[in-house]
Amino acid sequence: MNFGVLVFPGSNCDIDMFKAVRDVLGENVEYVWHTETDLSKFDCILVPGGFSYGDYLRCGAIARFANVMEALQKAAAEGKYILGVCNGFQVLTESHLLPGALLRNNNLKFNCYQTVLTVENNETPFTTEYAKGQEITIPIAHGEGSFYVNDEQLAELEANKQIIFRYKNNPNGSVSDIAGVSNKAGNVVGMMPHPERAVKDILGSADGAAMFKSVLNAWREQHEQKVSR
Amino acid sequence: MLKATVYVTIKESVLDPQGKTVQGALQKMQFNEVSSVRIGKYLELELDTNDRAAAEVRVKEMCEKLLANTVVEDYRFELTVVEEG
Amino acid sequence: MLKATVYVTIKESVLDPQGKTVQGALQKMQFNEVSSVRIGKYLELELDTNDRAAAEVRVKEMCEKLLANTVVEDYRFELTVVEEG
Amino acid sequence: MSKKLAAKEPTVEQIRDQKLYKQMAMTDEEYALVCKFLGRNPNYTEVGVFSVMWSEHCSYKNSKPILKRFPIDGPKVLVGPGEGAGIVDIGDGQAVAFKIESHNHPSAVEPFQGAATGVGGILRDIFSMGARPIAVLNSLRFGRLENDRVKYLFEHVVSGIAGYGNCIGVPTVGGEVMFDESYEGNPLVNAMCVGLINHDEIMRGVASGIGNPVFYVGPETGRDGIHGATFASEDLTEESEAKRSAVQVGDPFMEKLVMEACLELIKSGIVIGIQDMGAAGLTCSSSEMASKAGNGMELHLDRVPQREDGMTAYEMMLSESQERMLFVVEPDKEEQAKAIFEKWGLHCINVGNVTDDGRLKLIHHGEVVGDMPVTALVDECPVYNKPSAVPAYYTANASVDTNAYAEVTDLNNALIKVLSSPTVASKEWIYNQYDYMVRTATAVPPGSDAAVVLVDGTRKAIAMTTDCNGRYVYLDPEVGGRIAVSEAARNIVCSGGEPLAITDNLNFGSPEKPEIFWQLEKSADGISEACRVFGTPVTGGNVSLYNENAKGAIYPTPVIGMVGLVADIDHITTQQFKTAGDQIILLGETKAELGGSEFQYVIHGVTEGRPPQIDLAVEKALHATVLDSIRAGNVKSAHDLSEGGLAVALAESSISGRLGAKVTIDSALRTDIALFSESQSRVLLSASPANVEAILATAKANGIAATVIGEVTAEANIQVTVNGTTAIDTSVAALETAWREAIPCLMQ
Ligand SMILES: Nc1ncnc2c1ncn2[C@@H]1O[C@H](COP(=O)(O)OP(=O)(O)O)[C@@H](O)[C@H]1O
Ligand SMILES: [Mg+2]
Repeated sequence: MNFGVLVFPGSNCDIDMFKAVRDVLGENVEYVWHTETDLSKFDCILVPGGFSYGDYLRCGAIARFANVMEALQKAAAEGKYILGVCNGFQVLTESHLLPGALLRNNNLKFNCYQTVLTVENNETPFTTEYAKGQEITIPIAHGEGSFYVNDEQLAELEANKQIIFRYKNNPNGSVSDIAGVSNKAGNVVGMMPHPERAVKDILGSADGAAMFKSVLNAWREQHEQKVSR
Repeated sequence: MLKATVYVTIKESVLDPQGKTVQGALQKMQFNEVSSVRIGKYLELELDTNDRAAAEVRVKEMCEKLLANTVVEDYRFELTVVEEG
Repeated sequence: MLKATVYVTIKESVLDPQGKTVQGALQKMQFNEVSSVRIGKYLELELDTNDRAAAEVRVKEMCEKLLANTVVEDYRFELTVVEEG
Repeated sequence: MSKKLAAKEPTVEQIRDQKLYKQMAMTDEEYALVCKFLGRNPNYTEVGVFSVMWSEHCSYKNSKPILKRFPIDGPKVLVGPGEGAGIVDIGDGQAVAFKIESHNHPSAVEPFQGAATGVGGILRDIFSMGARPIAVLNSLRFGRLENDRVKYLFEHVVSGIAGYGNCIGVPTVGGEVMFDESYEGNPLVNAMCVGLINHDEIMRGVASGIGNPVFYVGPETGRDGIHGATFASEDLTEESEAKRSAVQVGDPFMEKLVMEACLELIKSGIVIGIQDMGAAGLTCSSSEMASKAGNGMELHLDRVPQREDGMTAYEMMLSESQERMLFVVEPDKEEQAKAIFEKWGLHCINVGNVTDDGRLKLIHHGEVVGDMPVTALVDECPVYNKPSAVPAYYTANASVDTNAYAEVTDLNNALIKVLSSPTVASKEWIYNQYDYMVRTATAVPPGSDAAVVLVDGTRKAIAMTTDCNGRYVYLDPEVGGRIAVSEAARNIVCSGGEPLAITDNLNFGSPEKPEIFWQLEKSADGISEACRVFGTPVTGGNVSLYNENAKGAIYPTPVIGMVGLVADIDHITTQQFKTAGDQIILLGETKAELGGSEFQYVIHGVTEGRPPQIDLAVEKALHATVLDSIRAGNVKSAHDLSEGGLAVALAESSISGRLGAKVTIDSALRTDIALFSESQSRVLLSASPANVEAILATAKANGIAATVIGEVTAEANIQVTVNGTTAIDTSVAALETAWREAIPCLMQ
């Protein structure tokens, strides 16, 4: 399976994503510079955290216009697996690949610590290795992670099972404790907590590894189907 | 040359923790007359053009595309003429 | 009731990395007419008073003490009357 | 000189006749010396250049005699003092580069930007050596946190450090902070950076190769921080509030681009020399690079990217605009260098070239506006041997008997009070604002003793810490200096690391005062002795003098930044109690030593007497005991005893381990002293019963006192019995609340 990690000027969790794929799956993983226009070789595209373009103006607002984003839109439409974490999540909402917006934390501070999440939907390509309702420990590290949608949109997310993770103790004022969401189709997932930082006990938690295993399995199944046809 | 002054504010419906905090701080400093605070962005853009009509269109486009996130923010702008230095 | 509109801007001589970065982005998006961007803050304060003179003094004090960081920022404000309701 | 400049600036004669050089903190003698070196009177630009190069900050003219005392050699030292950072071998062709830097005065004026640019500066020191920054630490000192200005400074310094470190993606993994009125109005903000590098990639700031082009990369030069260097070397006064030009604004996004581009450039192998533009910007980097190569440099200032119109040569040379670098490559490598920077959206500009005449020549508007011998700028600054005198307070303190204080009997309450003192209380409010996990290598995050960062692709890890108790140093600079190094080393070994080397940041008052200079000398002696005994040489550091406020000098605060090598990740140890039933062992002897202790400050409201004494041989034996026991796999948790002594250490290990402790001690000391004394060379271990004998034997072999004082309990209470009577009996929850809430409460 081929993983691509997008790199914008100011991305800084790109190496973390890279190492997570390397150490957890040992599958092929490459960095993809923001000027790239072709993502066809990748089965899964990871949009990492960091401070793309310094997070100036709004987090993810400027990265959204990088050349690679057109290719990402295309990949999303083709049903490729796409995961955006932290700043990557912000990029995906800014580019409307995911619903909602991420606002300043309600305590107005950057918050960095382990949080407990509840798995709300274990049927996305990134969550099949979890049990529904399972509690997992994944760290957050953000200043603008307060997820916002209005009431109608929230109802819609609920109805379509697009809420993937919820915080057990809401750290930032997110609407309805939402920590991660998906698009309608479910192939695009975004979350503020960092699963790529929770892939080994020595890092404080290994609960994030299952997300990478999930997507590998999802790909294998899809692949075998293709082959068997 | 024209100057565009752009105001970006969080929508009324979205709560603004920063405004609340600043109000709280002002209250603590005995500025009790302050009954509400809203905080927004204030951008000054210098434009190398004198064509107002065109600028109107262009700046609106800049706001829609980049300067404001219309999911949660409102914006308005003014254009003023500036003398060349 | 009065409304104070406060504009906080970065001093001319002081670097505005955010403004520079946004200008670069606008250029990349073909808004080449944008020759400079400066980004500041914009605050709306509702004041439970009708005494303009007093308000002038108080708001100035708020700016100096909290709303602006006068080491690197300038500020100015306007007072306008708002109808109760 | 072009009219434009001449119109703006005082003439050579005005400078001479009106002694204008004094406004740039240059003395008559120094001015005379400059004239001698030039063979004529300097113009405005030249006086500016000399004044910053000859400021304490750049020339160490007052501290050189002190720094000479430090041991700087060791088998593992690859690069010692003098370069951007020290570099120490960690095996396998790898090394760590590390250095500490202060930004005290800028932070006092503009805490957010002052602290932010402090972090930016130390990061540049590390990556300009070719090292990849892997961690940042910060050492902070403020006045009492009840004070509103102190709250403002504290809040914004922390968010400034967070704002820069988080954005650039280097984890802030540790540090320390102390609150004491001594630092009111003159906070200390020291930032340390640690980087990883391969031996064959070590870079130096040399401008060699006559005729080679010199490149400038980074943002445009503005009028920021002009005279920042001299400013940092003056007392903090009301006027400095006015010297707002000294405020520089940091752009961590730009620095991230510059860092990645420079590391890529260096990896490409085409760089001859590279140095960051830190204090005294273009002036310092150009003259130092030339001087290290024994060459000269010619700079064409019209080519320097400028943010504002009509900038003078003086302004360009002295500007401290951030995130700028200067480097030298061979002429035919120019295109390759340009291409690398283009990729990162940056442009490098050829601003001059290396010359053979040993002079720094400045050309602006087609005219030579400055022409100075490089050696004069870099090496010939007069060195001052300041008079030193024993302060009266030191003599007076000899007669203070800290055992004469009325005995404190409500020790539950005393423990709560000490735990809620901001200096001892939980620092979560700070480090939860720092991204301490980015780069996914942080094995021991803030909240234990030394932080530990993994070395990717190996089983090695780097332990790092900053330590200094200014109260001890104030009460006895020599002992305090020894203790600072000892505590740092103790924190390293408690985390499973072997101390390698140190960097130091000497934060002191005005050296013009003999008592202050005495503090400098003595503490340097203490640091040197400890470094010799532990085999941890000084590989670099920073000096910040003139730290004074209305009430006088701050406590002498020589902050020690130490790195250690954890040979195998299995050795990584933390302070948390791990399992109920584990035995608690106290290593070291407890004496009646309350001088300079947190207990004395919080409960008795004074800082007086003599600080705890320390025997460096015993301290070293303690390190061996702890490290041997950890490596033998016998230790579950290790925590060094520092502020608050045994009582606080027990509380910290229990709180963080979510367990309790049942302890019984017999002591000849008064109970309150036994529990809160800050006697040195003590460590609290916990171990499974099966391993206790082995640990005691190791201690015996090293001649270290070791006592089993109790056991870790499942039910979260701390119960301490001294000489048969219950001294402390309280729930861990009560202690935890006091400890965790203290700083947040004050900061609301
Ligand atoms: N300013 C700071 N930034 C980051 N971490 C800090 C800071 N101050 C303290 N810490 C962390 O809090 C923990 C306790 O600090 P401290 O009491 O100074 O430890 P010690 O006494 O063992 O040196 C350590 O892990 C330290 O790194
Ligand atoms: Mg410690």
